[in-house]
Amino acid sequence: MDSQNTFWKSAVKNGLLAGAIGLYSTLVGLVQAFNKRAVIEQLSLGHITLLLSWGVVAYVFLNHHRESESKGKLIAAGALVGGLGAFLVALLPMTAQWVDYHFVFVHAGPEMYSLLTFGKGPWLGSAMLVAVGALWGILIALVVSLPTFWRDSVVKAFLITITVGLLSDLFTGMTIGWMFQPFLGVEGLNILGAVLVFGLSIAYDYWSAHRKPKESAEAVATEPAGVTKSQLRRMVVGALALVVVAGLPLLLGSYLSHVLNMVGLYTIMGLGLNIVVGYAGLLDLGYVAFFALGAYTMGLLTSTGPLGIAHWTFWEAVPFSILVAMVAGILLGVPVLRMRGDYLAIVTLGFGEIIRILALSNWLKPLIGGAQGILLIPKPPLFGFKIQTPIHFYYLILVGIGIAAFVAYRLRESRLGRAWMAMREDEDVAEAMGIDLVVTKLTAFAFGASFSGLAGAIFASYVGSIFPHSFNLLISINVLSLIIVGGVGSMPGVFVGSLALVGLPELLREFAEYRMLIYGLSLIAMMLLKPEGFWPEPIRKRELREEVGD
Amino acid sequence: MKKRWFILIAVVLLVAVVLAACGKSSYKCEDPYGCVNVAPGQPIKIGAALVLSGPNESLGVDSLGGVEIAVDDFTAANKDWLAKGKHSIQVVKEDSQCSAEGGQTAAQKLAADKSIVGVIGTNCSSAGEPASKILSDAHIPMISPSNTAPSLTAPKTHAECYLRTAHNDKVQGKAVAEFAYKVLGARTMATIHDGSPYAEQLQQVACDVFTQLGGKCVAQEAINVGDTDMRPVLTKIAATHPDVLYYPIFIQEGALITQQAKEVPGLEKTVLMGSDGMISPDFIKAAGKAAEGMYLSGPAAVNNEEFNKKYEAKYGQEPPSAFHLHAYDATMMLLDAIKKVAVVDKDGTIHIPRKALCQALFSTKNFKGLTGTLTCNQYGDCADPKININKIINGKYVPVWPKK
Amino acid sequence: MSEKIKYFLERLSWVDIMVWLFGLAILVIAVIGVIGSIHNAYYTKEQWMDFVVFGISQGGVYALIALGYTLVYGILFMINFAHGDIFMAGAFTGYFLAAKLNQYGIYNSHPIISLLLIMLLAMVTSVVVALITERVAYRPLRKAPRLVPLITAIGASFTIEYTFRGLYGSGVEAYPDMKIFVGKTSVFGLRILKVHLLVIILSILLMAGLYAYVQYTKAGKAMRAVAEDKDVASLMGVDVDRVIVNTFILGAALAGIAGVLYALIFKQVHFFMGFIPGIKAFTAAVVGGIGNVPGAMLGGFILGIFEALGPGLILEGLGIPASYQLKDVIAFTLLVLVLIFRPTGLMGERLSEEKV
Amino acid sequence: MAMLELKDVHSFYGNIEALKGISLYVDEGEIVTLIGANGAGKTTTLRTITGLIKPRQGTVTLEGEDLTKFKPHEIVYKGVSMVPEGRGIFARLTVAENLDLGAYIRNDKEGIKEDLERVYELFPRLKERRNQVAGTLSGGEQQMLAIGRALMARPRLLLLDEPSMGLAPVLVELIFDTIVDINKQGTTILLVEQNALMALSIAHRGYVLRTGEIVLADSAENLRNNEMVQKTYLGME
Repeated sequence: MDSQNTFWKSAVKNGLLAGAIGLYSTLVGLVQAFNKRAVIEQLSLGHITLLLSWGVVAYVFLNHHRESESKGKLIAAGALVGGLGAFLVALLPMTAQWVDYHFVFVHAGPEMYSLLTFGKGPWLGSAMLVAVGALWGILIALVVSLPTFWRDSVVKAFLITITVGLLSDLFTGMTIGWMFQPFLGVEGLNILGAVLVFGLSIAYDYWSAHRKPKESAEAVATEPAGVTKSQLRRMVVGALALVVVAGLPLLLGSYLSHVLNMVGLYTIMGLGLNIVVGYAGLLDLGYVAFFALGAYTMGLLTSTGPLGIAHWTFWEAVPFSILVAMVAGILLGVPVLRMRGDYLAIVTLGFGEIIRILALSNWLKPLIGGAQGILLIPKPPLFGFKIQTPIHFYYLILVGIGIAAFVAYRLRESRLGRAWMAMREDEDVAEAMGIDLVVTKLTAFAFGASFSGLAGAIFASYVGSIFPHSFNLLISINVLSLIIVGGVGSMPGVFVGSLALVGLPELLREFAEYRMLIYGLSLIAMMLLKPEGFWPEPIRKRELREEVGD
Repeated sequence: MKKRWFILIAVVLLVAVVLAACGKSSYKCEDPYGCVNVAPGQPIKIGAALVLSGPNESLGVDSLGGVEIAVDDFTAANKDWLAKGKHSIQVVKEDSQCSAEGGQTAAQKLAADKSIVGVIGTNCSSAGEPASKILSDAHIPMISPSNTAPSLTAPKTHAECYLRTAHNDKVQGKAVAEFAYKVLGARTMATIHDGSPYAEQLQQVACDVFTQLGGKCVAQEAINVGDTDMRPVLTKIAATHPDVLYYPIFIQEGALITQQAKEVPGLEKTVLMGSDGMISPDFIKAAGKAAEGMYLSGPAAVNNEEFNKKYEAKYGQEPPSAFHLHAYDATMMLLDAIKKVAVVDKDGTIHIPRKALCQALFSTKNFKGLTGTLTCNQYGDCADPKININKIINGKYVPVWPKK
Repeated sequence: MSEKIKYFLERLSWVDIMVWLFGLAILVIAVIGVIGSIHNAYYTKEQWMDFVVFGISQGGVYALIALGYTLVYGILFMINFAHGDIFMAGAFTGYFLAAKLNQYGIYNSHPIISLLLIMLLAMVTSVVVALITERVAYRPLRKAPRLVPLITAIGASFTIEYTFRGLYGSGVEAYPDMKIFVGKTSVFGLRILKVHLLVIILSILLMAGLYAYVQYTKAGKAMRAVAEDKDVASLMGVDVDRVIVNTFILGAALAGIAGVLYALIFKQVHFFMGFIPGIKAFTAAVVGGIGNVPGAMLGGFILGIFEALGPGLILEGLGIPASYQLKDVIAFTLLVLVLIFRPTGLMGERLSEEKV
Repeated sequence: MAMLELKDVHSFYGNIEALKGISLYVDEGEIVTLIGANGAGKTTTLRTITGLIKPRQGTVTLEGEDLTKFKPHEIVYKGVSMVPEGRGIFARLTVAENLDLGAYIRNDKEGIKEDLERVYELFPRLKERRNQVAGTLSGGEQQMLAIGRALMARPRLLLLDEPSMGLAPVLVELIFDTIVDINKQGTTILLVEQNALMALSIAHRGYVLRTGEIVLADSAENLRNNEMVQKTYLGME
């Protein structure tokens, strides 16, 4: 009896939680704003947001009690959680005639109320909303009580369908966009497309679940010959990957190539900051300073406008961009030699801001343009050909990443790299071991800065004009976040992190006002789910597991 | 198992090809830049590349309201034209931020969508620089409601199909200087800008013209966006006893300067002037009584009560910044031009030739907009050249110059 | 005595010399600037005093926010990046009550009660936001490496900002004027705005109260014990989670009050208002020695005064135009300078160094 | 019923199994000592009892009540106090504040005052330095403070982790005398020591730990005479 009571009590609690999340997304305006965006024809993202906010809570709760409670009770509890969640949201339109929510909450207005009540007035509409919530809860209970394989597969397929629907407008921009056309509605997927994606996802799950035993048996049977086979397979996969990487922009078209370029530039910066933070353990929040210096050096040396001082080409100016950033890295490194941890963080943050403000200042305006920035920065020439479109730049940036990754890899494996890591673990011990902390720190700053300078130089030439506003704190924060999300110290992690933190927000660009909200929430979610990062360094991973698992 | 997989893909591809082959129409596009064909039931898509996140987002939210309300108004006024092919007008929002790379990304994304007919944006000139080039390369016209940097419409540097309904800083700065010198009889002027290209340029032009007229710019100061305590900088300016203090910045910092100027000794006799960045009910609210008697330059009917009502009804708040009317006009201009050049098929398909659209926009003449009468020149400046100076009297913007 | 000097010289490495030379160079430039400014005699003595008063009142707000940073840092060794936004949450929410009170005329007929009510609402809001943040974004990661909560804190900062943007809109809202605080008054012959006086007095009182709480009450002692060693503190029977939550509550409540004070001085609130004061307050906390309560107060006031006084006093003497644009450069240079000569801040103890 | 009883306790540091099934008991009024080399799991045992580490398997009971479901600070309320290894005093707090914190769980002002006097009596040095920051005390004084602080909770069971570590022999004797005193006043004591000779000289019973397992359990007297113990832990050849 006691456990019965706690079950229902916690069902009510979860219902309230579902309602709170639903209310939150409604009042913040997500539901209303997303309502304009269809994911699957007729089904707007607004609906989905509301359903998801109840559904996630209901799913987690029901799944927790899946083994211990009967199916009937699960269904009843699902209806309770969903219905209660919906009821809380429905309170809004029901009480709106007496309470002026709009005085405080901008989105609370007739439009929202009618949206929530399907335009059927506060009472009937609210009842309908509660019914929808309850039905949805029952549906989730049914899914939860499916056999494990089907439950996971259905949930996965559902999420994949929504994601594909969400990103469907990207397909139209691709070079091969016409292929997808029949499955797309005016916005989002059409019914055919949705069913197809859902079905394909389940089919794939089914296929891969039933393939596994066969394959492992095969592997055991052909052990001796399998070595060469797997080697061959690896080579084929490698070659394929190369072809895909080289051909990607042609396939994706200019916008997605542009997104990849931004990811690429952040990858270069991430590889650099990884040296400072990941290898040497120096927390740097002002990394944007070197990016700015690289870009401004490029701008000043190559611009054909009035501020240009040398009218060089991109190729002549790149080494100088890197050099300037490197020297700045050393200069800014000197005063912070004695600082540690968070003191270092705030001081470097200050350096970043100082550089930005100086770039903006009236004082230096005659030299570097002040608020008006530097315009008319030419694109890089290449044997009479001009690197111009995002697709061209893709290859330039790819080369940049290649060089940066190579240098970063060699550095990590070098004596210097080991000195950095020793310093990261314990400065005092490292010093006692005979490591010259000054040289070690300054080289870390210098190398880290030079990567950023390279990225800045390419950026200036790519965008064609630079303004001080481009070099704000957010870039430093973003680069730092991406190396941590990827896994501190891990080189593939940098790329994964850039994809997650630069690529995804780009794809969310159409959510405009809510982009940063989603970004913030996913930053928290990613860290909660994977505190060690998405692609951690093997050693780190073990350490972290231990610390967290304690 | 694998075979089944291939069959599935093959079927999908086949369906795709068949479906793609359908729906050819009889219209033959002869425009050198190609046409946008809007099939029946499909919406006419226009892009809105505005700053929708970050510290400057109120600018973008404000303009977006102008765009969407214009679309509503246009749709209501052109029901029949749209009804034939069951068309609607869809606004594709992109966040162009207030930076060059943001403008570039938004423009790339819009340019990649071949069904986009035209773009309203960007807000910040820094975003406008790359965006105007990219969109023009894609033959998509772009009309900005709030880019004011002269370089965007300068003979050598303008993009092919870029226009704007905002005032070129050169026009507005000159008007401010002339008003201050000739009407107010000021001989010394101090300026403050907030580091935005807009304000920096505007105060520079005003100072230059004021000096040419025979006055003297006694101080050119600057603050940062987000600053709150303006008293130190005002104290410094007070030491020069300027006749006029001109700060063409935005609501937040502008309101702070207005209020705190009253508290700093030495500025009692100084006339305060601003520009359209501060023409907004929010500014009056934020600056309160201190704003009384202040002069603000801007286009003719910059504070449109009727529009504000529509905005409030649609978004639950008043327009948060000052360029919604420019955005409204830009959108109306674009939609009008679209309607002008579009060819409607028998089945209701709308064909919009791109080059013709661009030309139609550049030939806009005496367009009656909310910001005045718009006529575009060959470089894309469309704003009504008449700048009004408004005085704040009893919390209202009252035009005082030029006298009618 | 000579022993000491000898020991000192032995310890002195060329790194220190290099770093100090760097600091000295900045100092020399600053001194040249000061001499230049004084030589110019651009400002009157009264104006100089005005600068100081402006700085102190701004510094008072910084200090109140900085206390929240310092408290949380002292206990979790974590930079609570979202603290500036917690400050915003209180101030922004308080606005609605202020507007309602003003609408019914209570605002000016019972100003003190109104102010208390607004502050109460602001505190409650800030505290609720801080508690949710702690529960969702920080507590599950208490044992994760330090960079991880830093990132969730950044995420929380964005989330709070844009949540309130969604709830309350993106416009600027203006606190109504409270008539009794309009205008100037004179204290010890100094002319000072009444609002400034209120802010200065209130912030000093609050800080003194906080200091007494941390120093002399049982809960305060428990807080300090947790700051030093969580395990041992729990062996004394201290509920560590409870203390951490209390710390967040305390810091957030102060931030809420700071938000209302800020709104009283500057009148306007909007969703992005917490970002810059947040960073400044963090700087102030570090200048004073992060983790140290009196240090945060000192840091706040010093930073405020330098921002107000610095551009006129130092940069103008160097002939730099539009000097106020560069006041953040002064703020951060001050930070660097302080940390060069005192790597753990003005009042930071050597002991805390090993923890950093 | 034994006062404290551990049954088949397995505890982990991350993935390293530090205790591999420990069972022991302490009766009321006893001094029991755990001896063993570095890394044998002595400290882990104490941390498991106080709840700082949760065992993955096994039970810890105090007078029949399972302790493993409680948080560390709740266990203190059950009457268990610990003097942690390396003393664990709050270096930035004054001596008096440290002692106050020892009595954190108590609310009887009179009783606290009494106990404070008792601690000052036991360690007059602490009284002299009561307003001094604890970080400035010498090693011996810090150990006194740590013991005094634990006593302020009026524990029924006192856990001591290496009280003699790093102390001069004179001080070690003083500390051990004090431990005996405390025990005589009615506090049960579980003592972890590397200095096996000293520990076995005051304890009633003892356990010998090696790499996470108990290899010997006997009266102190017998352990002192055990050949293996003599060889390994008492340094007698």
